[in-house]
Amino acid sequence: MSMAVLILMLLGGGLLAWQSERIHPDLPRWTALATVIVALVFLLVSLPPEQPTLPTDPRGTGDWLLHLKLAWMPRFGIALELALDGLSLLLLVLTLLLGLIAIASSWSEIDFKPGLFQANLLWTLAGVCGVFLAVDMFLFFLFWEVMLIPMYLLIAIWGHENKTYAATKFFIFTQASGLLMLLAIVVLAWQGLAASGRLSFSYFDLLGLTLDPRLGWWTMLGFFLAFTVKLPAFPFHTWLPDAHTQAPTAGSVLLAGILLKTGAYGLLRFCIPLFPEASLQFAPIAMGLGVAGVIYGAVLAFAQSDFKRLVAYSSVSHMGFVLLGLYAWNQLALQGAVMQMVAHGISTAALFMLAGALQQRLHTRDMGRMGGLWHQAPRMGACAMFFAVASLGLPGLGNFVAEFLVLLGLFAVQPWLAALAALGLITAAIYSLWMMQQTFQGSPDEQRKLADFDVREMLAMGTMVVALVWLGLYPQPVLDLAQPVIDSLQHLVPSDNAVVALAPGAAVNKP
Amino acid sequence: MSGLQIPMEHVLALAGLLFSCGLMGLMLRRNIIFMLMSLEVMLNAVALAFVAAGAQWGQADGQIIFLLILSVAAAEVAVGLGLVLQIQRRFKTLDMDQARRLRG
Amino acid sequence: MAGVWLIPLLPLASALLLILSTGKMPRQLVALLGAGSVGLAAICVALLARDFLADGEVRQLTLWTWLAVGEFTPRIAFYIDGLTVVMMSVITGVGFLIHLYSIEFMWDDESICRYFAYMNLFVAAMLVLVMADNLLLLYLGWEGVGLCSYLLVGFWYRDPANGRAARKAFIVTRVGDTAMALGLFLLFTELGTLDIQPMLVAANSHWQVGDSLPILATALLLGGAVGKSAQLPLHTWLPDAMAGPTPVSALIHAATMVTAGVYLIARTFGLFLLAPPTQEAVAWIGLLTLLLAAFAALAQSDIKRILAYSTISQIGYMFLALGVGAYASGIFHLVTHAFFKALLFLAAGAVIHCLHHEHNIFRMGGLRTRLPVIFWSFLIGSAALAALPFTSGFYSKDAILLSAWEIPGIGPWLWAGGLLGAMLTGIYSFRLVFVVFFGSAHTEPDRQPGWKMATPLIVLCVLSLLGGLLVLPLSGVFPPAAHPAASHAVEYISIGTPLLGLLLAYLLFLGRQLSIDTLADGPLGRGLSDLWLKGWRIDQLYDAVWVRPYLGLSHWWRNEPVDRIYNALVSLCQWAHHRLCALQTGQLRWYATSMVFGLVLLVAIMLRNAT
Amino acid sequence: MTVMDFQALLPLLVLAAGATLLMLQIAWVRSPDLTGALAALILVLAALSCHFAVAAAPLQVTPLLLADRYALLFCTLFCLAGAVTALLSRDYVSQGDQPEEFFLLLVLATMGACVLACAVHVASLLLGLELLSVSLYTLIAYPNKSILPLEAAVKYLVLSGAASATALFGFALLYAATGTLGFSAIGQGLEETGMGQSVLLPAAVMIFTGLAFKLSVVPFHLWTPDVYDGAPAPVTGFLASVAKGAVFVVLLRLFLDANLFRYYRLVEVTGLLAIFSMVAGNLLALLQTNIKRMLAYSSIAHIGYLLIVLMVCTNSANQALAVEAAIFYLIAYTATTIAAFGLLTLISCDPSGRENIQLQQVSGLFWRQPVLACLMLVALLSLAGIPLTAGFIAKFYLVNAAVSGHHWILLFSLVLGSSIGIYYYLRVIHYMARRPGEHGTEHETISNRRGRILCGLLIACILLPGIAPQSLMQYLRAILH
Repeated sequence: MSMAVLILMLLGGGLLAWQSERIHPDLPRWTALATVIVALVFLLVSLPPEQPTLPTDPRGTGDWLLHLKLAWMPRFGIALELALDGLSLLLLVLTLLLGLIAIASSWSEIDFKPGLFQANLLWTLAGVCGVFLAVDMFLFFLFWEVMLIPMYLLIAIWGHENKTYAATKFFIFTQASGLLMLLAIVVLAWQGLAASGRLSFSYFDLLGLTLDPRLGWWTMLGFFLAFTVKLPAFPFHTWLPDAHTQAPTAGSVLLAGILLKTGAYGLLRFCIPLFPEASLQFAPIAMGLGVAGVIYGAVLAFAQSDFKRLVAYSSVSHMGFVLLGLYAWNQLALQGAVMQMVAHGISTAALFMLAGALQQRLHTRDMGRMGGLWHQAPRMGACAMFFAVASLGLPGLGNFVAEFLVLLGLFAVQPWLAALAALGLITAAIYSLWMMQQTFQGSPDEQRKLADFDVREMLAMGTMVVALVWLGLYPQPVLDLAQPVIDSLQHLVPSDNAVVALAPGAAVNKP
Repeated sequence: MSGLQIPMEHVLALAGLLFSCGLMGLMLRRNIIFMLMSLEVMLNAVALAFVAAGAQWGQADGQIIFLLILSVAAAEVAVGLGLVLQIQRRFKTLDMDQARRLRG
Repeated sequence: MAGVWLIPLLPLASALLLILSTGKMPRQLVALLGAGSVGLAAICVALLARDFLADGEVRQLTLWTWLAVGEFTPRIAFYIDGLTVVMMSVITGVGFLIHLYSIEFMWDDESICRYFAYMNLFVAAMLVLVMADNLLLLYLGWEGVGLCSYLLVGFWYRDPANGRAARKAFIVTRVGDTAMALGLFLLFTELGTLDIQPMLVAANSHWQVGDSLPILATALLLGGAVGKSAQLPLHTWLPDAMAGPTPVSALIHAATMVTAGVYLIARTFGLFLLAPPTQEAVAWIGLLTLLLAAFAALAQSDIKRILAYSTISQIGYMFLALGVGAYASGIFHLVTHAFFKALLFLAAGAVIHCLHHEHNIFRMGGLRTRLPVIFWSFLIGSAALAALPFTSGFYSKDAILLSAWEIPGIGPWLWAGGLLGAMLTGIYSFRLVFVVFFGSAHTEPDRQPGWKMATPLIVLCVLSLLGGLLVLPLSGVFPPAAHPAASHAVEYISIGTPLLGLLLAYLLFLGRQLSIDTLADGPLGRGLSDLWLKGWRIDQLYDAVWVRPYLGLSHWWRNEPVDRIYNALVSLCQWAHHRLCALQTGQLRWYATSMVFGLVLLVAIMLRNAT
Repeated sequence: MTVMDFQALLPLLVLAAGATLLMLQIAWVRSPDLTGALAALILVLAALSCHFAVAAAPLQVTPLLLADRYALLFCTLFCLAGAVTALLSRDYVSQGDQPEEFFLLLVLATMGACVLACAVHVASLLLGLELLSVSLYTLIAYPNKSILPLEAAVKYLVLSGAASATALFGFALLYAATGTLGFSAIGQGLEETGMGQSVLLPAAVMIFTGLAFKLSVVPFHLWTPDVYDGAPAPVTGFLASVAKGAVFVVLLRLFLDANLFRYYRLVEVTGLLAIFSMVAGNLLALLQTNIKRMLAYSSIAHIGYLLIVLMVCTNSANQALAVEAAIFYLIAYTATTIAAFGLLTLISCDPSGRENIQLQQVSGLFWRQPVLACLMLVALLSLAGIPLTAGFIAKFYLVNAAVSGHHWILLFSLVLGSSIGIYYYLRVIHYMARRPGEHGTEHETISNRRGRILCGLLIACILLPGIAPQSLMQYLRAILH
């Protein structure tokens, strides 16, 4: 029940924030802040002390900490079914934390209808939480679509100069792919009907269906497309740079921090477990896309002159690693992928917050008109430097652990792909340092006035710095949380296949 | 039944012919009055077809439908003529090609 | 000794403090923290070394398990044996001297706080690198020093050129690092662990000498080493890296960081023993590098660039040593080189400092009397660099050459190359001395080095002179090298060559018996000197082969080729929209006609199916 | 005629009596308020009477009419829609002179729709269709201030007259072939007389053409935007929802009773036209700046989606689901359309911009008329088929039906169409979300309370089936089994 309460809490908080605007223009952000904090605390206290393993399905999708099922549309076997396991918990916490960051980053940015803005922010969070919790396919799709609308409004109303184009592109990309997923979901459900004689959209009923290969392949593609558009993977990424660039700071933070993760989550939770065989056949292509994304994103990031755009393309590159990790499909790589979701969420959110702060102060995102900012804003510069090196994968920070695990796992399966993907480490260094050069280094413009980070911003930044260092030096808690899901994934395929037992002398000689 | 029997097919063919004439009129005439008239022709062609079919099966239904169609046609034309008056008053013409405010 | 973890922690902590203070700290405190922390670390190391020399047993310390995924369980753990102790002593000892020196050198700089933060961070990272007990932790230190080098080279960020040099340093080494990472992947996938000692054991049990896998693995590791240690083909970053403050060059680009590659190979020599081809490649790379760099050093006019090339060349000697299996002598040369190269750089720094940032040696001259302290330290440094007899450099370099001679087959060639290098070293090092300190003065020094500068110089002088007498506790680490039993002829030749170099330098640059100008004026001379000045034009080569293509590619992709597809779809839709809207003429007759057309169309379809 | 018969036909009787009553009332005293209220009351009563009629259903009253729960459900729907239209158009028409007859005609039109819903015989079909159309002509032409309605009315009259004639000719041919006029009898007749195909071919095509025209299926859609555009907004809503709904109901009934699904070619053609309509409709609406025309085109697309049902019905195993889907879709679509046009009525109250609403006029609506804008937002999202709205559940129904029948091509064109469709719905939303003063023109809109409340109710009707559709679903299943 507490899961439903969590979502309702966020929705209600949104309404509250919206209306509180009538009382005082500052009230909404405080309301929003309070709501998210309360939600976070509530989530953490409502966790059961020990992990009860629910009887879920023969192939064991791991241990579910919480599970809720209320009848909704029996006619289609649709229920309000929510469940929480380590992975969802991880992502929920990330979501709420980044929610806080987003609110902090837009603290003084929004003067037009702050109430509605915060409301949309919270509603987006609610939608994302729903996505991470829903285990009824219909419900999942519902959240998947619904979270877009407040996000769309965030971009379309509070965005920058070219918001219409960006918002529409974002919405249509995700919507079109979403429709394909709906199709796939229904097809899957009807397969279930054929198999079990009972129409049901519950994840647990659909898990472990034996589909006829061709149909399974196409259905899998439906899911894959929806998720990779959101991820985003090459070549479906083109909505992302525009959306990120045009969105208000908080919007970019949410987009990059958590909305992209819903794609990865979908692949991990649904696409692969529901269609193990098809996914296995598809793995090479998926990994190819991943590598393409890694390199393409990095090269384009280097080519950009717009700060936010650069960061956006770096996301494309980083999410490529997630795709690689998921389809390399062994423990190391999968853990790496999960790790990457979290670490990238934090680092990119921080960079977008920085970009937002710069834009708010300098009224431009064009790095050509920056330079030498370190002189005026050393604190900003230090943060920028930290997150730049984080995103280029400096050991000791979260992103490194993630990328290293992914590549290590991938190397056991596809050494040559791993070698290609490792180029991403170099290209990442190129664009990150180039970004630092153009913004904070170089000769400063002396008569430029630039306010350095204030306490609030430093607080937000500090949190993320600490988080990244923690992830980099002691990631074990995160890994343990994700472990059950990953174990279950590995049971899905005959172990002589892509899944490589990392015993000495196992793989490489395999093509 | 005495007298010469007209095979139904012929009547239907005639009806079809009339119907097509009506259609042609609709497609070719620009004057709204003539359009309404060709509409009438079409409806009557239909009515004729029904009558012929009814006769073929020796049922009254055909004639009944015939009556219905007549009344309907009357109603249509009544409204139509009402509109024609309005058009004449507003457009100062009955050429429907002039009435093309709504388009695109 | 459980307090080992203190050693890296001290500088790290002070670095964090300095960063968090965000430049609000008084200079005195900054200096105290910055130098003091390293000093303390040095003391700890000294204690550690004393204990170690006493019992000579390997010390291991595990702090916590970094991460545990399946069988992949790297730990944050330290492994301390003779090699580590030697490295730690060099890092903290020389490091401390350089920090002390920096206090005076950087005193007037506005962001001295940032400077010391970076320096401390660097020392910490370097310590982690040498103390790590598994390759992943080593990689952490490895990248850490890379980052610090980037930060310090670009320390004066206002000048874009510095930024460029810094980026070059980081990215070029990153290339090597990536190769190294791949090496780690391979090693783990094959051997199932990254802990160095167990890994070496496993390697010996899994692989035979000359297997392809160890060759591949060591080649990848070598890639990393080559990058960090500025050997061919990844050496191009080091000369530019002189853009940083001089003490930085002394610490990072001479004494410690650049020797990381040497350390890596020495640390994993067990693998290299399994891969003779790589081993040989190491030797050849070393030889080639030391010759090319030495030639390049001949033509430079920037005092720091000369020293930079000499560094490359000296590390070439170390690689040569590793290649010929004389690990101990390689490390020995590393130590002595740390002493005299630090000395040289500090002295050079002092010169620059006193000549208000003059770099060009031909605008110096006659400083012998004006800056005596510096002159003497420079002289001693150069002597050691040129390996004149009874200086520290002499012992180490001699040992290397002898063991090169020992190698059957290629040995003599390596030895000859080394000798040539030695002679060149003599020439360029004393060219430097003669041009800068003798002859007529061009620039007047405006100040004298204070005690904070002088003390390190003097200490280092002593070390450079007597360093040769040190006995490093490496016996337990490396297999005992066969005692070189070369003929005396070889001995004498290798003693004599540097002197020859010195003589030539004297004739060319001081005695003016045969003028350098006449040599350089010939077409060949001009061509060569130009070629060497530009470091064999390898930068241009890379520029053409890598940089420009990458720039071109990124420019070509700049505005999203993929989007073209989607835009095409959009315009297709718009086209269709306009076509369809064209039908909406608003003409009643046309509408009726269209209805008839529709009717006909349907009939047509039906008929098509009917037949 | 027994009491049962009367009970079964109660809604029709109520409507007929009500119409008469209205005439008398108008003759007695002219008062738009009174007439409007009375009309609404009558329509609501008729809707309620369906509830009693259900008790007697299913019952075949004379060969012409069949009052089963399927028919009565739609009677309820149509009557309610009519009532809402009456309330919406209340102060809209009262600006012209002699507004009272408007309501009378509305009641008659609704009655026509109800007759269609009950029709199982050519005669009743003819009567219902004409009753509906003829009153619609006048409704469209009613505002006598501007000339656009007039043009629209004439176009609609001529074309729909021709369409009816075409359909009837087709029936005449069937009659000639089979000698019967009842739907199911026709079906049997066709089966018995082996000469099915040769006559059926032209006959079916003509019937289908006639009805497809009224449904504005591509390629018989050209009239739609003009008429929608010209007609007064409330009437447009009525036209788009009730008129089309009624025709589709009778079409479906015809296909089911006469079991025309046996003739695969016919069904195939239907599928083809469905695809045409889905794609072309959405493409036509793509860059439309006039909201009424945009909605007209989108209605074409929606009919395209609806036609999928006919395809699915071919497999008798899925027929139940398909019909269920169709009913749900019609209900959702009617509610949404009426709401959308009702909102347009409220938004475009200024006389100048009434007859055609440009996107410019809704610019910044969120900040001028938050409530209206939010309602409009919901309506548009429902049309676009976004979750939590009736439109989505309806689409979900369709997808299920189509998947059950493995109609992949139709499904993909559905996805394609909807993806294109999103663009123009978003466009309106975006205009509404424009910040004040961001892009020039501002239209200050008056708004009346009654209209708002009404639209609020409609939105509730959109959201409720979207969020908790179960009860409705169960009711539909109950009807069909």
